[in-house]
Amino acid sequence: MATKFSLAELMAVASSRQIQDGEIAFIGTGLPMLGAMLAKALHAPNAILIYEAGIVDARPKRTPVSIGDGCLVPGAAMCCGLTEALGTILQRGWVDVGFLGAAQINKYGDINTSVIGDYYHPKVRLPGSGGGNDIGSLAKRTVIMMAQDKRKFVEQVDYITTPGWLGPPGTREAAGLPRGGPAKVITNLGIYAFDENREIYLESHHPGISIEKIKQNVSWEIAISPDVRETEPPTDEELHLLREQFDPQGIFLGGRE
Amino acid sequence: MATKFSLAELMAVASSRQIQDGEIAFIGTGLPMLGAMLAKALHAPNAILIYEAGIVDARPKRTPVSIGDGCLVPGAAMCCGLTEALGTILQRGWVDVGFLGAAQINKYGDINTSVIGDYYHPKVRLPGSGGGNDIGSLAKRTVIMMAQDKRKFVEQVDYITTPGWLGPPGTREAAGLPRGGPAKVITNLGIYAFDENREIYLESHHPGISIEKIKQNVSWEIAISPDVRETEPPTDEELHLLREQFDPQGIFLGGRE
Amino acid sequence: MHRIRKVSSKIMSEREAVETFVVDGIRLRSGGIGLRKPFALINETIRQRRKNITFILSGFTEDGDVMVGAGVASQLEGSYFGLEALGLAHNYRRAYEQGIPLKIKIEEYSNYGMTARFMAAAMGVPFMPVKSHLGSDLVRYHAFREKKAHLMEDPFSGEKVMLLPACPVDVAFVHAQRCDEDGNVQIWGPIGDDEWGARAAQQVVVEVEEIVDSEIVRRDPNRTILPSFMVSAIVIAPYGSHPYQCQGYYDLDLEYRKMYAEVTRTREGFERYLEDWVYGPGSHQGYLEKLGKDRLDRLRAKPYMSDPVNYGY
Amino acid sequence: MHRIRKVSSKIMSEREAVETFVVDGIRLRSGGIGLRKPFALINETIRQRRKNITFILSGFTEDGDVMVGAGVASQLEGSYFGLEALGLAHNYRRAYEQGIPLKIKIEEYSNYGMTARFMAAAMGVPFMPVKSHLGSDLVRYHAFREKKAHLMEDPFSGEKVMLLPACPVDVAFVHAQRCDEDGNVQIWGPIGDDEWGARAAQQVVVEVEEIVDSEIVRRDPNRTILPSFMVSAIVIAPYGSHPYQCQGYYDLDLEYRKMYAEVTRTREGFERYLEDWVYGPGSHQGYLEKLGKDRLDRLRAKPYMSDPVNYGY
Repeated sequence: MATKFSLAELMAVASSRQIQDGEIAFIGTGLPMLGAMLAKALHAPNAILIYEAGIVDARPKRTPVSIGDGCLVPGAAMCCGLTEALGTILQRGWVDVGFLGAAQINKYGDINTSVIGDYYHPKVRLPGSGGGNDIGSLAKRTVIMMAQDKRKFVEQVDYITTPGWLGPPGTREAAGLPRGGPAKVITNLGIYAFDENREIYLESHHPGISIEKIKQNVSWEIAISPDVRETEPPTDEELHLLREQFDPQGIFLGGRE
Repeated sequence: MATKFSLAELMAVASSRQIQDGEIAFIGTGLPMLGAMLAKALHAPNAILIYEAGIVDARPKRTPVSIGDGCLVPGAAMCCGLTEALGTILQRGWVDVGFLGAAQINKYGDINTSVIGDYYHPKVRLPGSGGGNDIGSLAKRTVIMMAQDKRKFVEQVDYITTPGWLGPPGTREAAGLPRGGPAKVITNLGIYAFDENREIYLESHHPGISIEKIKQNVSWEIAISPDVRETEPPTDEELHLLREQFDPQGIFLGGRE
Repeated sequence: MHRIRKVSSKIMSEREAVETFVVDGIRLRSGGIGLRKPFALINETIRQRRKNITFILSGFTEDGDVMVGAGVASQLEGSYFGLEALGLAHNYRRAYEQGIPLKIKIEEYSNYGMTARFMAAAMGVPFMPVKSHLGSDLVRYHAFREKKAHLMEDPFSGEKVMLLPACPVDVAFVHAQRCDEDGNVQIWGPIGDDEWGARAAQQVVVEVEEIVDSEIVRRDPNRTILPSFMVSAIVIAPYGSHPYQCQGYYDLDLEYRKMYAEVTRTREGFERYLEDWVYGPGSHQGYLEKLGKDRLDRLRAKPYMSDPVNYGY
Repeated sequence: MHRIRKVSSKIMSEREAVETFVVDGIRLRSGGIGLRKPFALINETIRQRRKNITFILSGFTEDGDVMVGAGVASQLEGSYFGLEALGLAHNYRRAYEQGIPLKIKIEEYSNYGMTARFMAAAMGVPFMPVKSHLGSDLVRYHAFREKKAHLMEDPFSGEKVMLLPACPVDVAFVHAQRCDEDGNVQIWGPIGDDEWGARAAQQVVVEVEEIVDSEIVRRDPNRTILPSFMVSAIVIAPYGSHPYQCQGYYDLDLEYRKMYAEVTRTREGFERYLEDWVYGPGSHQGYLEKLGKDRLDRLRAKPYMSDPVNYGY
């Protein structure tokens, strides 16, 4: 159990643990895809993974590099389009958990993937919503995965691409969103959840990451759970599957530490 | 050319002549289906026939008994559903000519296929719209085919299932309908068109049917074209195709006269 | 890459499926337009003498007529109620005009109107805009829905547009060619509005010609119309659409349809029909036995095969 | 039962198709999500140095980036503008942040928002209701559309719903596996929103891996995505999606995509890329020759065949 692991591997494993058996999970590219495959191989064999391009319950034989990668199709239960995946599955309310990336996040879990700086004259123009706004609006709960620093955990995001809780209880509902909201945020430093005021707090810090370091990487006074603990490390089996089966080329996991 | 023919055969042939080469025609069951097949075999080889259940450019090898008959599928160019046929083809504005049946019609070509009598306590409950309301609302023009008598050609229909012109010029447009309107009415007695006031008038009477008889079978003073003529009879070739190829069992044409 | 997984089976008899999912008073959707009508499940629903069903479809034919005549459906939502080339639907007329066997109400839309309403429900939005219905009496008279439609001006262009409310469905019956054990359902030939109508439902009960190995389904995933998680129960019902067609499996039974149109002209004739063809046979299997092997064999589809396509990468 | 018919051919070279249908200033839709991107037509559009194009899609990757970098697209409507696993889109960033080669505007929706907008246009209605976009800045900031979205209360339930306007398209590019001579187009594998996006267009220019006998298409009519009358031009472009995949024909060329992501980091690198891979080869055929037979053979898809199904009755 003393196997070394990278933070990318830890994040992939942490995302896998967010999927319960039998759940329907909406998957984007990258670490959550690896996490989802891991979940299905281990503790959630009856989970059904939906890929945004319109692929249901895929059985890929290599690491998919996009949500529409043709390697997801042979052996899938259903192959359709965005209307089916985002409309009749996601918007209709079938999706238990969706995964999101973020460039900026605020304490209510609202996220920005569009611009850094002024919207019309930004410092950095980012990719935009993609399916993010839909997933954040319409999945029963979301898990946000992102790199963390002070400029990413901010009091006010420069642009709300995807709504989180939007404010205290009632705010999200008042906007007309039918369900959902962020449940967890997984970063390279720790794992966060949301309290009854729908504000983010630290639930666990990754092995080797101090709470002090986490505080330094949030631009407000981050709340800490009284039960804060260290993030459960990956098991050997998880690491083995990730490295040998799901991403042997290191496309998403990168080089080993 | 002196071959005898039935009024059903004459109506089928008349409907066939309403389809121009290269047009897209929206087809229901019955005589218009025979007429459309006839048109495609003779003067309109490039016409494309759309069957409401979602079948495009079928090549049936027997007489279809319904708009979703499986005999329409083998050899069709496309097989889909109502959303494609009624939404992306008809409502989108692709259909040049659509065919409609009617139990009652008024002088503006508004038709009733729902009830005879009071809506809530009718004398006769009829099948209702089916796709009729959609075709009458959304095809570029429609051809109405019906049996004619005084109780069917009425000043006021008991219920407007499918809008015709709805009133003088501007009325249909004011209702918000994007295009279309009735072009012809083909009955067992004659063929009718609509004038610049959008009112119906007699264009031709069928062979053997007097104008007097037609007047007796309209409940208002029907306008008569100054150029009124006898309806062109079917050719031998048309009758041959109808009888030998398209409806050899007489499912829609009935017994021979 | 995946471990074998086992889910509790959704496969059940038509009796068990109707007992479990069809309760009095629900909103139940029939299926198929012109073919693939779910008669095995409809006949079983009549046998179990359900009441006060709101029966829903765009194009009702014998499916709606028999449910009305048997006293199961007391409300209809749809757009067409007749026997196509075979004439008017007699039970439906008797019920609406004379209250025999009971008074029914009908909420009437067009075919596309119903399809649009299924689309809205299937996509989780409250309505769908359409450009038909405008100027007609379809939106002027209503039966049991408080608000049947809403005329509005498009906020972008000012043009008129009709909003039709989503059509909620408690249970949808679907007749399909095949599914796998998990309930991934495949259909070909005319789809009608089964894709949207089924996805609109809270529960889907599917009757299939056959259950095939999951690998067959997964070798052609573009044919899948419903993913397993949308399907609550699977009933194996070969010839379950009889007297209607199922593309690739059997043709329509025109003689049967003519017989139905004829005997239902009188209430007595219809009651005899119910005894002979619904109650009497006791099950779909009994119904097939009454039809007889020869008759079913004569209806069997001739081969007209598609070509394989390559899904490789 | 039918006479042979002959229509004037829609088959033309990519040069002729772009000359005929793509004029300066139009609203042009790209195609494919994750695969089947219409690069043969996109590269030709760049070669013909079109200007002021409003380029439209939900998920832009290299297709949007190269059109912006080449100065062809000055406006974008879409939801994602990046290179997926390969990082940010550099031309797009340079244009938006620094006005190199020109200042561009972006009207930003979500993926589903764009799909819903294509659906509305494809079905001839002025808008589509969605339950996303609510509470976000997507509807608060706009670029060049006067009215980007409309928040309303559902007249049936009172709940909030967002109306998104139909997305009009002058010309849609589609990359498909095959069509027949008439232009009945078949696609399998992920469909993205090509079905709706193409039907939204006034003109569809389709590039296909191959033209097949009409009988092959007509033996499997459920695979047809576009009927012939919606298709204006057919370009035969094997490997036309390179470096993206086409299910059943070839895999993605990850090395090429990595090369693109790398060289486009600088404007000079991108200009060299345009010279080497777009202008220089002169045509899609020239592009394929530059890639070389060995490289293309290595990408060729392995067989993973579907089974025939019976369409008989």
